[in-house]
Amino acid sequence: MSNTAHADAHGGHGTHGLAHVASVPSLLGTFGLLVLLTFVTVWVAKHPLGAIDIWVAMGIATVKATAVGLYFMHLRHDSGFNRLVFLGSFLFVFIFIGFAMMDRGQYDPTIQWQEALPKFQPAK
Amino acid sequence: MLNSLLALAQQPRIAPTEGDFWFPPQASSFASKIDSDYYFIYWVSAFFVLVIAGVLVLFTLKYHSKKNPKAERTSTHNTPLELAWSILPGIVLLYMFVLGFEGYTDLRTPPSNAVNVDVTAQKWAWTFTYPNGVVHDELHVEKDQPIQLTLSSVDVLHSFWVAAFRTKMDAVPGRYTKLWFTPTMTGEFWAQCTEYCGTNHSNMRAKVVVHEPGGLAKWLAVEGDPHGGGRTPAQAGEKIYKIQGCAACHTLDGSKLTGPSFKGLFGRQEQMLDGSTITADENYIRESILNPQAKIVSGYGPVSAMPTFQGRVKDNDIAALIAFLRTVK
Amino acid sequence: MSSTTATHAPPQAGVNYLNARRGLLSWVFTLDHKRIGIMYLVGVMGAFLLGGVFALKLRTELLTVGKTIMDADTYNQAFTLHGAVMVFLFIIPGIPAALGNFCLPLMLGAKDVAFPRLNLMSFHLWMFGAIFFVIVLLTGGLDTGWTFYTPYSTTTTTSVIWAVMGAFILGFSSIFTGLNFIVTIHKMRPPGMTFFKMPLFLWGLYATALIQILATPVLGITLLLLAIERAFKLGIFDATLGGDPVLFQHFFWFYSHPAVYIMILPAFAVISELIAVHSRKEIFGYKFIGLSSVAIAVIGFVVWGHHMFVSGQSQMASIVFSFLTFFVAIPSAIKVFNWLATLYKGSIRINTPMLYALGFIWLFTIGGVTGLFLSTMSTDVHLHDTYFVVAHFHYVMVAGTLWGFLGGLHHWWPKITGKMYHDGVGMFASITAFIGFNLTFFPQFIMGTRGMPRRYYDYLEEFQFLHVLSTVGAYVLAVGLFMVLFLLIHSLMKGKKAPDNPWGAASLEWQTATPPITENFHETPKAGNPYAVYDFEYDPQTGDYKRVAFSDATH
Amino acid sequence: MSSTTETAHAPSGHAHDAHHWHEDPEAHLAHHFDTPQQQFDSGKLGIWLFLVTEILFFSGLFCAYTIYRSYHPEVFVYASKFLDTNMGFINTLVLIFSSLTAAWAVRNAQLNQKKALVINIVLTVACACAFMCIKYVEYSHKAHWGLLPGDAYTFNAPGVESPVTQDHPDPTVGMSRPDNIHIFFGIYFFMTGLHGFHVLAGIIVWLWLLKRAMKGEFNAKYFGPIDYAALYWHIVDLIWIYLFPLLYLIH
Repeated sequence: MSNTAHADAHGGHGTHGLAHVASVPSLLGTFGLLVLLTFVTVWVAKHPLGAIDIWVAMGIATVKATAVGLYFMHLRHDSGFNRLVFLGSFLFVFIFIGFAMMDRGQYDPTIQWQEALPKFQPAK
Repeated sequence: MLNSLLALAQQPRIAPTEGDFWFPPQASSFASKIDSDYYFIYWVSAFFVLVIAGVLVLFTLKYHSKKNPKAERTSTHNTPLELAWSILPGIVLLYMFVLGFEGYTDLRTPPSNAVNVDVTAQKWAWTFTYPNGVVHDELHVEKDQPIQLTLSSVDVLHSFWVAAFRTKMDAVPGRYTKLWFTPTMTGEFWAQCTEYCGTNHSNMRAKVVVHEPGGLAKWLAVEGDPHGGGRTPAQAGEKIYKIQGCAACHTLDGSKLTGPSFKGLFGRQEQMLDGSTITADENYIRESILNPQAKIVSGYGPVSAMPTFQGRVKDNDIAALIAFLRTVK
Repeated sequence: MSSTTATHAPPQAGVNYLNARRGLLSWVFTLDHKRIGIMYLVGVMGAFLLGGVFALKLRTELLTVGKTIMDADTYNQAFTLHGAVMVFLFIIPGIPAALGNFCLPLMLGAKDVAFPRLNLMSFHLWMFGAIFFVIVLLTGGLDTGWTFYTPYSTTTTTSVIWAVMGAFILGFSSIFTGLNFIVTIHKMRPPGMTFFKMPLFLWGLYATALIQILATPVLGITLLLLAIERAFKLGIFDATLGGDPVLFQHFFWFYSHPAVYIMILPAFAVISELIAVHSRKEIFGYKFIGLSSVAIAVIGFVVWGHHMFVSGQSQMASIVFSFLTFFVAIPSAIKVFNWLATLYKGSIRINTPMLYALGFIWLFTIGGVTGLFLSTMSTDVHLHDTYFVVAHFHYVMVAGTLWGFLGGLHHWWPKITGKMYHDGVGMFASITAFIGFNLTFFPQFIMGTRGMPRRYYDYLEEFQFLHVLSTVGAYVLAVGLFMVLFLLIHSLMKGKKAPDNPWGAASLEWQTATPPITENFHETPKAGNPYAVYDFEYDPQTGDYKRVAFSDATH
Repeated sequence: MSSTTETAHAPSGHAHDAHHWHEDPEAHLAHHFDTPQQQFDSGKLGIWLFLVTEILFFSGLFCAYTIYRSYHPEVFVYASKFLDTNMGFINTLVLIFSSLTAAWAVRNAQLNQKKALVINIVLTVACACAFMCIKYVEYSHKAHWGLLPGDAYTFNAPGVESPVTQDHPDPTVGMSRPDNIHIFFGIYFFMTGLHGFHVLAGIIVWLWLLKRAMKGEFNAKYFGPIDYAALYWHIVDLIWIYLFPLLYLIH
């Protein structure tokens, strides 16, 4: 664990400021990329590719997310620990969704049984 | 209060069951395996607990500040020792996992020749539907005949647990869950609900009776069919009153439980929640059984806590219940 | 990097954070972490008292078969409120918010936590959440169990939504405490104090804060889903509308299992401090104890399924969860073995904090090993939702976190209040509570294996004798804990003046005045080895320990 | 998730401990920090940790979405036909543009460009309000059709006049109607509703910062609150970047 308590150890440091100053080209460039990818997402949605659709859509969204993260949120010029915090949170999200999905097979076949039972409509 | 405590002290220490100190009797095929798993972990745990307690007492006496005023500066880390007391317990733990894994796969794979009994759990009563369609509030099985229970619940979560058989499974609304066992001891055991389900969660018990081989058919013939065995409709109605779990909410002695009491109900003028009064005749009873929300007696919740019995009681059962209610004065 | 704040006036003698400013507002709107810690301490002990009252009502009811003092519904509310008040109001905020808030900045030689106003807001959210639970008490109580399992919690008529909103708000109080601690530990350590040179109490709080940040939000969304499911019949957890009740259990336990590590890790951390200081030894295996806290925190996230072996969870998921659960036992074992190694060849002082620490090590071991029965799948099917589980988690929560809390409270009491307490009475109370605790909960292991289910208002005749033992034990435990309360109140009023370093500890909180000044230190102290207790000699006249040497960390 | 939390832990402690200002009044240095760099880094780590809690908070909904989509894929395919992809698309562009102006505002604050900072904040708030208006239109459209969660779902239920008209053809022509459609709308309204709530919270934060920016409080030595509010805003945008394809583009 680096002792970043007081040292200005951030690479690519701006002039005398506390943190990196995003350049206009990088801002506009990122914005352009995001708009372009949004068009791509909608275009892909219009031409369904079957099962891998969900992964393509998630892939594009992740590219957009990393663009926002790196340039708009200065993760490119930020201390390693902040990047670790951001990426670490996704690890726990995947643990949560992954293990919950692992149990999913148990549920489906018997839900139709519940349809047969009359619904308990509380007196309206 | 004091004398009741003293009376308790004279009672036999622990009610005598054939089980040993820790367990009820081993009344199912996998009970002995589970108990042996328990004892393996028990002795490993006892070893660690006693060693740690011993070391604590030994160090406290030996290095007490009076006897040892100046602490010695021993080494402050020893990686091989740390690895030793991580990996060795780790191996013992993995062996425990393997024991658990074997037991669990056995617990959760019913044999092909298992007889299936459907179990419906509702707020505070179990009802068992036997293969020949008989519905009863007791589970009757035969010795050495594997039984598979298909559990489902009509309202909230419940859990079916027979301590003597060492097996347990939740009854979840909206899905079937399965549970199996092979009884190896004749006699009567309690099946208890172990998933909190409300007011009478602690009384939601079902009797499990293990017959000698062949005894089940005899019982089904006599007891199974409430209308059979020479019983009058009123007597059949009384049996259905117990089997279908009506007793859990409606008493016969006039006292109010979750539902109104049946004492003197038949033919009486009943005051409804919406102010109207009706006579408690056959149609009212039939409608209240099949659609409890239709007419709710005043003094009871806006939404009736009674589940519908549509599809769970046949017409002759309703006729028998009505005959029985006539006799309840 | 000397302090640059030379402008403010040198504090007069005798002025400390307690008497620096007077009046209620100086407390309710204070930004001083020490005052916030004390307010939390009073708050959580009040919540513990309330939870304890419900516990005594429970045990009294279970004295005899059938109705003893209350009917089934009142019993169901009593055990629910006992669980909910103890979990959400006492044991989760307990050590981190009360002792942690007080000690963390002091141990770092800092003036305060990183975000003082966020720290105050965290306390106000705790009060606001507590008010919700009071409203629950007044508007019909709660009878769903502290676990709020659906579909019972979405169909019962008790005031579930008030309780759920209360827990939702308390979740944010916990998140902000955790957030504050992580930033303070990362950004405000004194010069020379690397991560491996700070006291182990901070490692424990750091690991706890990690869980608070990562797990509590999921509790927030779960409770929000439950409240909206109950209010507008969303259909996510309601089987009749196509939902899945078992999914709620996944959502709930994803938070609640890491939450049990939020409860125990601070207690581990306190015990590491007590064992080292009161045996006059440097801690053994510093790195292993510190990293085992973080290991428990991380592994704690992948094991929640062992609460659901019999709930209809798929076999594959159960097998994976059982396998992973065993890995949590190893770091806990490492800690216990390292504590024993620390005691080796030490000069063990038997006083109240040490008695709690020694009691903790033995009883927590029993609590820990009984967890093995519950992670082994074959025995868990029999033992799940029985009194065996009740005994297991009380051994790790009461004998674990409460013993750690009381040990830490007695250890830092002189520094917090500037007063000593009567050690003999303290030890007597600890032993009484020890006996009462074991008498209450050991019989419950036996009841559990014999077939006594959990949350039962009435029970079979054969468990009568064991329930009587348990109830008697509960009253003895209550007597012991009330003795602690009276001892501490007496110490507040008539306790002797406490020296600056009564135990001869080397960590920074003992190197400043007792009770400390509002700014904690006149200038930021230099951090050496926090466990160099051998640098301090006892001075019989003043009863204080004076520093005779300064040694840097050896590892 | 009240909005005050973001501002509360941007430690611009200047008012009450004024006597602690030492040689650098510009840096708004709180008494318990030693250097502006330490104050800024602490605030940055604090907001990052807060954003982790936001991600975990939304992960609950993404988990519910994943599980129910795997249980009832036909429900999701059928119900997502009712969502207006164009409005969703415009909303995405609006939010991305507001993300740009927010990032630019941080740059302006760092370079002491007060006028540009105010303009960018105003643009961000304007886009956020536009986003909420489009969302309001979408919600009212669905409410009109009866496509609501839980019991409120009355789309072509018996007795409710069918909204299918000449200019509103039924998009699901040729598809059989699966059971429990309301589950999709339960998840849809919860996800987009909670996201909308966070947009509202962001608007309040930005308005508060606008007031302070107009007083010229922010400069190269003190721009923490702007940076942290922008980070929060980017996470809200990031969540929408995932929500848009998951809810609107299903087939």
